[in-house]
Amino acid sequence: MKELIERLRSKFNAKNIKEQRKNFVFITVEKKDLEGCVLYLKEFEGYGHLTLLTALDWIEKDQFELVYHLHNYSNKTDVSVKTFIDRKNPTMVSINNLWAGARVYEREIKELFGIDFPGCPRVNDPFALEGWHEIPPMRKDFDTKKYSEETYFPRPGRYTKDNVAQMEEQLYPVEAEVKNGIAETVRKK
Amino acid sequence: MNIIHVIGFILMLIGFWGMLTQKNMIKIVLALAIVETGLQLVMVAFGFIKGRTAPILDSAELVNNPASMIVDPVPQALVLTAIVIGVAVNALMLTFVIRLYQKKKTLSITEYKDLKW
Amino acid sequence: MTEVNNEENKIIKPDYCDPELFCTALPKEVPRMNNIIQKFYDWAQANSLWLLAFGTGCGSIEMRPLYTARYDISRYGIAPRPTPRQSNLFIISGYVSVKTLKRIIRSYEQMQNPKFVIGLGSCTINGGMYWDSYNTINRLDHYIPVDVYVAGCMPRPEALIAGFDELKKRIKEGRGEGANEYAKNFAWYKANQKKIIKDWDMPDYNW
Amino acid sequence: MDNFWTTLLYAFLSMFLIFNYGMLLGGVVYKIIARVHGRFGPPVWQPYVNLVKVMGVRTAISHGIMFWLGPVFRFAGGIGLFLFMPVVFGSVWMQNFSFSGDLLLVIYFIFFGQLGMALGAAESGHPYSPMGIMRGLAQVTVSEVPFALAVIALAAQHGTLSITEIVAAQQGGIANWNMITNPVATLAGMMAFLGMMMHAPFNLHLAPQEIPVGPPTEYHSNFLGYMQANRAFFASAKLILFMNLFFGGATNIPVLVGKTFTLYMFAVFVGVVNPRFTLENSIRWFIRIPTATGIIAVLLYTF
Amino acid sequence: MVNPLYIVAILLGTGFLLPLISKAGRRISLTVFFMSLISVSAISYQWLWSFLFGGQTAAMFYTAGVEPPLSINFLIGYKEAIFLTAVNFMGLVGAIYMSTQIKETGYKAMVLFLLMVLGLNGLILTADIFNLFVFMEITSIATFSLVGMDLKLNSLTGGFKYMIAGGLASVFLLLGIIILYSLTGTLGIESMSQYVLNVDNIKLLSIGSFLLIFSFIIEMKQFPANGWAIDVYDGANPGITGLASATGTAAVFYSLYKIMPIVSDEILSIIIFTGSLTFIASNLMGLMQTNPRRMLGYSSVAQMGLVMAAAAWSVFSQNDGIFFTSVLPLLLNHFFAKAGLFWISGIIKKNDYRNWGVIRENKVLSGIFIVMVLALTGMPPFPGFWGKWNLVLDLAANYEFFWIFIILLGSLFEAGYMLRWLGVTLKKTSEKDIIAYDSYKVLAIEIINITLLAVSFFYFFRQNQGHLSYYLPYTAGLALLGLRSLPERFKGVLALTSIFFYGYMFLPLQTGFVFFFNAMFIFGAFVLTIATLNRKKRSSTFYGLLMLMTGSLIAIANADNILHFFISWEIMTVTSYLLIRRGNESEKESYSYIMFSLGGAFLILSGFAYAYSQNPEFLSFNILSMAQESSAAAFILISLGFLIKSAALGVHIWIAGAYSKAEDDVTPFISALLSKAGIFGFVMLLLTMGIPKTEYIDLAYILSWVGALTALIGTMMAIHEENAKRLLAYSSMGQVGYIILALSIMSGLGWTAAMFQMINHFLIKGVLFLAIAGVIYRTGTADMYKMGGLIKKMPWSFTAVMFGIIAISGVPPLTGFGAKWLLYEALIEKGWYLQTGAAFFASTVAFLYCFRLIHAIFLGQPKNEFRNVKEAPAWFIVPQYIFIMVIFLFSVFPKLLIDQITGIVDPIFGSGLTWQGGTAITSLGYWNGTTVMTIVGVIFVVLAAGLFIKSPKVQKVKQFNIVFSAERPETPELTHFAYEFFRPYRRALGWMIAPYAKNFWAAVTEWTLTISDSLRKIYTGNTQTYIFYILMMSVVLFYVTVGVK
Repeated sequence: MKELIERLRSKFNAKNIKEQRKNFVFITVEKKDLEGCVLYLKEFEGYGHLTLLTALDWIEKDQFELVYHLHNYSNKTDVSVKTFIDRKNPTMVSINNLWAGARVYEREIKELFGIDFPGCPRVNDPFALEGWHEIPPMRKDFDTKKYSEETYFPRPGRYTKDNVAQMEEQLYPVEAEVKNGIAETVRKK
Repeated sequence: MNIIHVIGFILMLIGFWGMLTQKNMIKIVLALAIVETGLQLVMVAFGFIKGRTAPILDSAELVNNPASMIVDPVPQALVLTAIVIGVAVNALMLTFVIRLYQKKKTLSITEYKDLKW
Repeated sequence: MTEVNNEENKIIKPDYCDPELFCTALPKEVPRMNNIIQKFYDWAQANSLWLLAFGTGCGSIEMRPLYTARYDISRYGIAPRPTPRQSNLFIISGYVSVKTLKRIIRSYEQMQNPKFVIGLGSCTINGGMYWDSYNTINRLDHYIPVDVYVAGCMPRPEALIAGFDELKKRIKEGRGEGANEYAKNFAWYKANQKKIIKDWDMPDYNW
Repeated sequence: MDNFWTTLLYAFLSMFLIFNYGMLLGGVVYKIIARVHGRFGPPVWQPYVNLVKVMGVRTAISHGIMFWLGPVFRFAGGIGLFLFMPVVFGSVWMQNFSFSGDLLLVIYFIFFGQLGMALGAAESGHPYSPMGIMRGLAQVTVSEVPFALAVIALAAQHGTLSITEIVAAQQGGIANWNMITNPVATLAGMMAFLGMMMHAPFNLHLAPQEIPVGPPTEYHSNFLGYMQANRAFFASAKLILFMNLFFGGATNIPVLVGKTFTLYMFAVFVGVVNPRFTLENSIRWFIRIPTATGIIAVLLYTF
Repeated sequence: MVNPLYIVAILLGTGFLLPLISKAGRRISLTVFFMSLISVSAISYQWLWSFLFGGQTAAMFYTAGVEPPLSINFLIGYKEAIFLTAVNFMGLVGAIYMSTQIKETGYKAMVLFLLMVLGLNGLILTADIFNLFVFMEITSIATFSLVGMDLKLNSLTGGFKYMIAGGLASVFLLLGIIILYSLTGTLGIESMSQYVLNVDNIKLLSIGSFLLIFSFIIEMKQFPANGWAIDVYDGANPGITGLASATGTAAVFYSLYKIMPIVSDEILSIIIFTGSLTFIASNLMGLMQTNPRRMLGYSSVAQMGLVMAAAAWSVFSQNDGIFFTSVLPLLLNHFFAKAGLFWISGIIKKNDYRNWGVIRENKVLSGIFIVMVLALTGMPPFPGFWGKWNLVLDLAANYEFFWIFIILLGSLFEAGYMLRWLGVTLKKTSEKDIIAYDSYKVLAIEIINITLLAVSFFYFFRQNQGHLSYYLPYTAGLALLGLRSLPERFKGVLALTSIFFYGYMFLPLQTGFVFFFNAMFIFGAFVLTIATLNRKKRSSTFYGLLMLMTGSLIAIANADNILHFFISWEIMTVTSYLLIRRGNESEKESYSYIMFSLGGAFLILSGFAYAYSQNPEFLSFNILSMAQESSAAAFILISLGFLIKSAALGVHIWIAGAYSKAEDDVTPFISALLSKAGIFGFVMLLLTMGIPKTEYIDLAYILSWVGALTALIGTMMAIHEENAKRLLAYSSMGQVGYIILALSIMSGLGWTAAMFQMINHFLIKGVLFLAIAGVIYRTGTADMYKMGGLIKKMPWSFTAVMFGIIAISGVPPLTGFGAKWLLYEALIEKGWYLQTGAAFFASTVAFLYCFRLIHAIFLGQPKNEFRNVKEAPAWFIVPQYIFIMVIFLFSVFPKLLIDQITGIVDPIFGSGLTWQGGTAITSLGYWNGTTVMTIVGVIFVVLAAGLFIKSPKVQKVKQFNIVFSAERPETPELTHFAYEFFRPYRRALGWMIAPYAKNFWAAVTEWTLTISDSLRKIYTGNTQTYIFYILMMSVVLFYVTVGVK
């Protein structure tokens, strides 16, 4: 594992290395190095299985993070390769020629985050949403509650309770009453 | 059966041998000529009757009694005709050989195999 | 980056509203007859419910035991039927996403006139735990007429059988007229449906 | 034939009888299947309720004229099959129109309804319909082989193809039944019977999970009602046919009920304890064991 | 009478004068040249005329009044006159053909040409053996020179080889002559043939006569010493080749014929042996040729082998009649057709037969081409047919069955390559090519063609004196071929009128089976011809061929002896082949059809020959019944031929291709009518011959299994076809299998079943193929899975197909059930239980393809591209409904038809069927078609009315309004389930239809071609190899004939 990390560091300038467990490591590479890195891991290090490809929205940093999670069957180790891409212009190279299964992930990410993978077959076809016209729903700037209320005729009469307060009331009614009384007293004052 | 028959047949066999073994077209034509020569000898031999003379009626004796004096004239006539025809055929064949040589610049019979199967 | 040839994966989709392919007629109300025959038919409808189960979520798991020896709905004359043409009871058993709703509408419209709908679980009533999802509807009765809701998350088979009983009562009372209601308020239902189904790729009524 | 109208009246009477018998038989079978499963099961009159419900459906759609006519073909085939068969031996009024033709007519008339129905179902344009028809027809073709061989063996045995005469030859006690006198043919015939009744394990054409109910997947309301009513006739007619051929026929109605019920139970019990065959498997099975049995039955009379 | 010496005088004189005249100008010398040829021809015509009509007897002419052997003497008789006329006529036509070339080359060519004609005349005329040699050499030298005259490499090479072989031949000839002369002391052929009887030295005599004959064997280009000849045919100028092939061989052949009386029977049998060997070997080698001229060369060599063997046979069996009835027609056939084809190949300068499609640019030439190829393959009414027919019968009368086998096999090979060539030429379009049509050449070929036709008709009339009325059915076809330029519809109406008129006039005169079959053929042809009126594209031959085929069918049914039967059979084969070949891309399929059909025809011929050998006096069908004692062989041969025509199992592989590739409105004719010809053959055979009893095997039993398995396997194959016409073709095969099965029962009930089934099949296949033709006409495809849902566009066609499949599958109440019922009753009555089971299986499997046919085309999802198709034209619909009305008539009142049949069958076999009112009763069961129809009809109507009353308001929906697992169907193509419909069935029972027969025939073809290919490799092209063959052949033959003793 150590040697592998060394090699990745020297070859692909891997940064931000975090050994989660002794057989699981996170690394971060530049966007341009990513394809070479996963190709290298697949072809030379035996990480033949793409377990997962997902995205995270770092709206504060104005970046998307893509996570490529690879697994090696022979020595049971995992490498998670991360990369950051620009949120303004979310485009990433497709790795569907390395793993055919990546097509599904890329299609899903395209639909839910709006990250484009040029060259991936049927990447523009709807995946789970048919006829979605809003901004991609998994982006942080999409307000799902507001959208739901505007669109889906919420049935009136629904109310929400704070979970902690609800449980306290049910399990410890006396304490809750006291607590509420104190709080009311404080407010009154 | 006499010696001339034998010589004639031997000549014919030599001719056949030549036709089968020689690659040169002129030699093949010559071999055919040898066959014909042998054949002509054989033919003459078939017409020959011992003790008689050629059927050329140049003396009075012969004119008077040709049937008992001369050999059968028919084979000789045949041979004469055959010789004439043989010469003509040989000449024509040599013409063909010349024409063929002009086309391909070779006399080897094995080179003229464009038509086959 | 290598170019992938998309040609082979391309699906040629015909125009969805092609009147050559789809019947464009709208549903009509078929009024009840007010006589003894109608009562007889109602009785038969109530005692011979052929259900089309639309297993969308956890509800489809809860419906399996209904057919088993423990609950055995067949003794009420209820039998599963694999095709909407022959069914008269439609069970929506869980949350309904937009994509699912399209199929639900299509199946519902393909059923023949006396047809009844049971909404199973809280999700069909008010969205349940998915109430604020961007992709899950909240109220099923805005899209198709629902006869009976069975509340719970998830309701047990006993609750469902109680729902069937309630439905039978409704039918025998002559209140199971969801199909006619749908035809009467067709414009309203359709507007609601079209509001959330953006890529409406079917004719207005799926015969 | 001296009085056509009497014959007609008798035919209506026997049709009424056999319709109710077939309906109740269906109900009883549902009940029995449920009991084998350990369930309570629907009431025995459930088929009537279903029929009424289906006929009471208010709307209907049609894919075209053949779709509309398909159930008519089917129903006419079922009734016709029944009408061409003598039902109760010796009875005056249960002979139907059996004077119109012999065993061969009955065998071939089985296909009339199936073919018409197939045409109607296929016009719906639903891919599952032809799929189911393909499976059903393919299976019928092979299950008919042992049946035909058994029938040929019977014809050779009795020197006739008339059902009435075959039944007549079996009168006089169980020892005269073809089941006893010609056991090999009976064996072949009963194996074919399993396929012809289209119960499990030979009901791939219905295959509810994979191609929902097969051919009639688009049928509903009155069309479906016709088919359900036909089922009562068709199943009973087939049962009567087998009873007449192999089990001595019936001289009165209780015997008829008893024998046909037992026969049906045979198919049902084989069905409830067996999984479903794939089409290839059932074809191979029919072309091997039952056909071989049938060939043996025939060879016994050839030499 | 003009002294034939003038022939020599004129030719020789002109030849010597021409160098002088040529100084006066080309035109004059050409005129003189032609004048001399014309005058020579005139002399020979005049001789022929006086022999034919003037009662002239043979005459001997001596030069200068001197007796032989000192002078040349000529004998002119009947045969000489014929040959002289032919040779001089051909010389004249040849000169016309080559006139352009001759004009260019100048007087040298004319002299050589005249010398060649002189030599040929001399060869025919001379009466002494030495002059034979002289004239042969004159001919040879002139021919060598003509061959080499154009100075091309191939011509020169060929000429050189020719000269070497010719030199060797003359060596042997001279040796033989001198030996014979020394033994007999004479050169006159006639005197020699008498003197040889007194010769003591038998050994030397046989050596001499062997050498004499052997030189002729070389000159006649016999296998294997004939490689040089084929090279000459290939390399030389086609004009010369044609002449050499026709006149040269004819003259040499005649001189050989003249000297045959000299030689002994052993030597004659050598001629027969080498001739037959050459015939079969050359034809076999011809199979692998692609160069038409070489192909013609092989054919030429083979034909000469046959003619030579036949002539030797006529001398051997001392039957001079054979010379006129068989040898001469064979020779003349070859004479004209071969010359014509060689000359055509001089116009179409294509070295690969696959490029010969260009010939169709010239209508005249292509017509002549067809005529000549058919003549060469020995089709009636060309002389070759009569030659072969008479030869085969004569051989049969002498129990020479091996030679019959050789002749027929060789003829089959020859037909193999000639018809392949024809097939390519008839339809295949090759690259556009401008062909220079020299008008002299075309003129010459046309003259040859007309002469060939004249000779054909001469032989035709000669062979058929007093039987001409039998050929009446052909007149309409011939007339329509003549009226080729009329508009298409007009011709169609004429055809209809002629059929109607014929039926009106002659049908009432007939009785029994003849009436039955004739009625079917005439009615069927009439109704089916209506559909052809839809044709708009002008075709010069279609209606002619169609009427010829119909006529041949009627003629087959009318045939009163085996000759008429066989002629009509051959004409039917050829015309149906030409009709099938009219379809697009039908080359392979039609070729397979014609080869199988010809094979079958030859089998029938050999069977006839076998029966004839028992009673050589008659030609009538009675010989079949008279030959009953030992006739199992004849029965097997003839029935094999009919089985091929009926596409029985094992020989069925042609059927699907031929049916599917024929034009759509022709296929109904083939299926509904043509397939019944084989059935009629069976009826005829079984009526006259019965099924012969043999000691070890039961032929009837075997035949019944053939029928049952044909029915089963044909049906099995039908269900897996994607192409509608192929499906119906296999269905036809299965249905005909039932008929064969029913016929083999040989009982009244069985034959009633067979006839009923036949009428049933005739009506239904007419309906189905016409309906499919209409569909294909509108949609442009025969692949069923590409269609679908056409019921809404073509309701009439759909209804027709629906009735058709209900009838064909045997479901009551339509006629199909009657056929099945009769069949099973008859089978069980006979005790053939297993066959019953097989037939039953087949009839249930038939449901599968029936459903598939109607579902894939008419039901299911309509495709977008066929959204705007219309109903098939009324021309297709009307005949279908005529047939359907007949079907309904016979369904409601089966008694109408069955009474007709039993009226014919019962007197022969005794009655198996009684009637009680409308109920048919057999020993086993009963059936009342009328009540069944009534009951079913009433139930159906009542139920339909009930449904209509119960739900009057039904919403009509469209194709995509289906329950598609709550999805919307993507496209009609993805929703229509039709492709590989019965795949599970194939998985389970595919072993039944594994292509055993196809593989077997493929292997037979492959082996034949491989043998052909390796055999032809012996012709290496090296002259010395050829010399070696000649010498080796002389040695081998010498040891076989002379050396053994």
